[in-house]
Amino acid sequence: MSTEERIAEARARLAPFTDAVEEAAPDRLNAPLPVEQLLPAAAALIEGQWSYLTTITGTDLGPEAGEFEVLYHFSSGALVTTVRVRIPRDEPAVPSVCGLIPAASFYERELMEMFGIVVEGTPNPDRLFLPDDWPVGVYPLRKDFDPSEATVVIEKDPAND
Amino acid sequence: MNFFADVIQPILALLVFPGGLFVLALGLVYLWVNRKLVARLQNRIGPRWFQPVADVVRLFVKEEIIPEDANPALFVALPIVGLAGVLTASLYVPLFGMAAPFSYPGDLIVTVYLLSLLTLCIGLAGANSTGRFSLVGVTRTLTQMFSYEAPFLLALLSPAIIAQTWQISEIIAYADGRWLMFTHPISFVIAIIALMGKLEMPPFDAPEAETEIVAGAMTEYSGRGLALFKLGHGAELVIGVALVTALFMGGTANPLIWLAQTAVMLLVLSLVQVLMARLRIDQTVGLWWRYGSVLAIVQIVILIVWERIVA
Amino acid sequence: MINGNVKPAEKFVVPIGPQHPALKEPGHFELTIDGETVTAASARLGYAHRGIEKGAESRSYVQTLYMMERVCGICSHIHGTAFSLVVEKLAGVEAPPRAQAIRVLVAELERIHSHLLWVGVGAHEAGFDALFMYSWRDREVVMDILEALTGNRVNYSANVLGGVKCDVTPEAAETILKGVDFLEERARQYLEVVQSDAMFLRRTRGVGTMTREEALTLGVVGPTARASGVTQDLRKDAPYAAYPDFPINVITETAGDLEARFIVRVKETIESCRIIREVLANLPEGELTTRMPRRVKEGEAIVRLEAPRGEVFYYVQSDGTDTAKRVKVRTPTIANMASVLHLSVGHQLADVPMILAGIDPCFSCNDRSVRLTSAHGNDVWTWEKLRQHGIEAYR
Amino acid sequence: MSNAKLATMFRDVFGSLGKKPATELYPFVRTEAPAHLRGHVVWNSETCTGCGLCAKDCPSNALEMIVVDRKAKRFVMRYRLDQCTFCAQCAASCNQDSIALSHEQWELAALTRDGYHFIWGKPDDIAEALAPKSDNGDKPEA
Repeated sequence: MSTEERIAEARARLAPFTDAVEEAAPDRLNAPLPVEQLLPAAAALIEGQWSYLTTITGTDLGPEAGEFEVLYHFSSGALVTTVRVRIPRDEPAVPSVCGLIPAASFYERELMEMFGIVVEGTPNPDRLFLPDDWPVGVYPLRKDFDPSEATVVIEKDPAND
Repeated sequence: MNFFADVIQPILALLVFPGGLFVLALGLVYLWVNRKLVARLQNRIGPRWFQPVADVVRLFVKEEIIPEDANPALFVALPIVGLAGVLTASLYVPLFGMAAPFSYPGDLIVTVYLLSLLTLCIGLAGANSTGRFSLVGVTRTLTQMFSYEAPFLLALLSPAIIAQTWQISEIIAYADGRWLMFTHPISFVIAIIALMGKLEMPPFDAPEAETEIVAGAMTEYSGRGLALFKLGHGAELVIGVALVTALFMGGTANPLIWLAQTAVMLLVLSLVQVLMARLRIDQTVGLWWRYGSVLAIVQIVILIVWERIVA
Repeated sequence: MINGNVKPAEKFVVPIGPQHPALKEPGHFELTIDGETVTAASARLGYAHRGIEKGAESRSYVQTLYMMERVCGICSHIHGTAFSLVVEKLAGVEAPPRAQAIRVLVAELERIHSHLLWVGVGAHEAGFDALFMYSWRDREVVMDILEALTGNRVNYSANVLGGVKCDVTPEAAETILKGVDFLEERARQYLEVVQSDAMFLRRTRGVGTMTREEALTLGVVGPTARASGVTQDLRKDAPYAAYPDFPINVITETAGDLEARFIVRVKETIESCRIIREVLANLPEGELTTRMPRRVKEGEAIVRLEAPRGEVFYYVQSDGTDTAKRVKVRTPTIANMASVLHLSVGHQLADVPMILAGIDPCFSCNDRSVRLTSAHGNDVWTWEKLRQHGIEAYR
Repeated sequence: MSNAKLATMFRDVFGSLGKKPATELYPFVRTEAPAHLRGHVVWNSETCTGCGLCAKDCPSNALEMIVVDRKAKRFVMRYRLDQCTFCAQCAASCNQDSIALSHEQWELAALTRDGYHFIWGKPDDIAEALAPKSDNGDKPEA
């Protein structure tokens, strides 16, 4: 399947959800979607294992814009189809795609701890990368992250000695 | 009563030569030879001659850390008991081409079980120290012991049957100049391989597989205890090699020939060690019970039939 | 934690890591075992998390390049190349053909290095130290080649934005070819060993088997996927740098067990040798670098590369300055990690290190904060204090 | 296991018995470093124009260019070896080829950081550059 055919296929698969699919680069499609349509769109893209979820990128559009954008990159051959979901900054939540794609668990855990985005229904909401004693409510990849908030507390745990 | 012959000599034999210090020193030398050979076979340079000695000295100097949940008395006593067992075993085995200082009917069985005492002590020590890795190591150590012990004994049984005695000195007297390794090839091979199991050398090092369970039963041991276990291991190596050499490679010889024989034996052990990947514990058990024991019994049956026909 | 009292009724949990002889890098796995059989597994990463993605938001593109090279110690070149390519894409600049060919050359040498290293690690986990020692001895040859070519044994730093730093002289090509001949001969010998050594096969054949279906569901990448019969190699699917000119043969196996993973990696080593010869024979003439603007125009770009371990994914957003707005790195290990947890269950404890090693994990890739431990009880370090401490320490 | 053989590495292993070990005896036997090795930074003050690109691009802030007087070509270079990552970006950034990385000076390990802080330039330039607040109007560049 050539990349052109893949682009046509991806457009066809996403047609029920949006007609705003744009070609950002010869091998890249952007599909901005409302958050409710994330799951059905993801299901359509991976149906028959046509593509796989490469990763989930969280981006902070900044406190002024008041939004996060979560990018779900689906790869199929050379083509990357990015499903872009915008969510409000004051109540950031996306549904978990783990029901469809079990391997997404690590990406969702990363998204949760780095941006403080609530991933509803993810099987394991524990921290993945950040230390256990990282302060609650401090999300390092947010644009307004203040390093001084992240005091590092080293507790002496008798059970660990 | 000759004071020297009856009192001083046994004490010397027990503490200095051929038991005691001599066995410990020889054990360290053999450990080094083994390590060096393995290194050279892997195209590495290997440790310098004093490395095992330096290791043991360093361990003796180090602080010994006793785990909170372990019974301290047992923790300290087990390495001593294990080492004592091995040193006692050394009194019944001809070392350095000389006759063993002590001998009585049935000493072969006692020697084999004294050698197992060290393994048992390591097992108990691991169980006592209650670490996760130790506990997994213990189950493996003991499982492995139950698997190689029978074939090892069966392999040693064939010279015993042919010589019609359980006394090491008498078997050797029979084996003198006969080189039983050619007439009992299966037993010889099984004895060598079982010895590797006893010494927990690769491919039978699952009980202390560092990539899985760190150091197995000895994980929690640091200072003196570990040094004693190391010394015991070295002594076990010497005694095991000496026993198999004496039984299968033409009985006692002069010290130089004995050294050459054991060196060849070490080379063989090292070669096998290098060429093999580690077996999982279930594979080890399967190997011994499925093939080892059966083959050893086949050898004995052949021997008995042969005896009957020849006789 | 290790010395907990274990009651018979309790679940027996064996912790592996963060410090464990099986893992040369820090990661924490908890294996619940029943006898010798693993019944559950969980992972905790982040012990080597360095906040590289955040760090990239406060450094210039040029500086970030070198930070990206340090995402991974073994495949440093692929990360450098990925970042160079993605920034070049953003800036609308293309590196000259000779530079692209040299990027491929170094990448393939790096692949040989990585795969030989992995064969050694995998063999060591199986207690087969002879294979470990010999493959690492031979790895020295490729490291020497890389050192002579790029100037360092690990962080090659062959890339600059818009090209490469190092050139291949005819004499250097000669040395490389000689080394590659030796390496290919050795790789064929190792192929023989991993395919036929009876003792080693007992530890690899039928262990950690992953079917093609499972591989696709778990989203594994790279040699791990190819060993399960997934024909997926970005060098062929989405050729980058000079790969359009130097096509590769995708190597797949169907068994999906550890043996297949060994075979795929060793065969890829041999394939890399072929590509290196081809690149050296057809090295385009010309410049090594092209002019690269310091400020990169606004936009976003994605680059996907085939690292020795699998697919590397780079996403960069720029806002028109000389600093990236957002850099996202997805390394192959994190894509493969889920498969380890999945495959471990039901296997023997002894097989877990091998299954873990089977994906060629790289924890520093995986974790991309600073922690200072103090022996004196509770201790609070603010980031400011920590920064101050760093400044003091390096004055 | 139809094709399985025992001891497939026998030839390698047994052959090594008579071979010299592959181990390098490094501190006793030194091999020459390749010509492209990236070691200690070497700065040529004669050709330097003081543009400061090297310091700007340095990913680890190991270089600092202090311009005492640009017209008179009075520059002072501060180099922190302990921060240097030997990436050679400074050499790549330099338009005058005034910076190179030595392939002779690479055995740089030491027990203290004392010898790791270099200030290069003419003695009076250095004195002026390091004096608190130069009064000739030129601001030292970071």
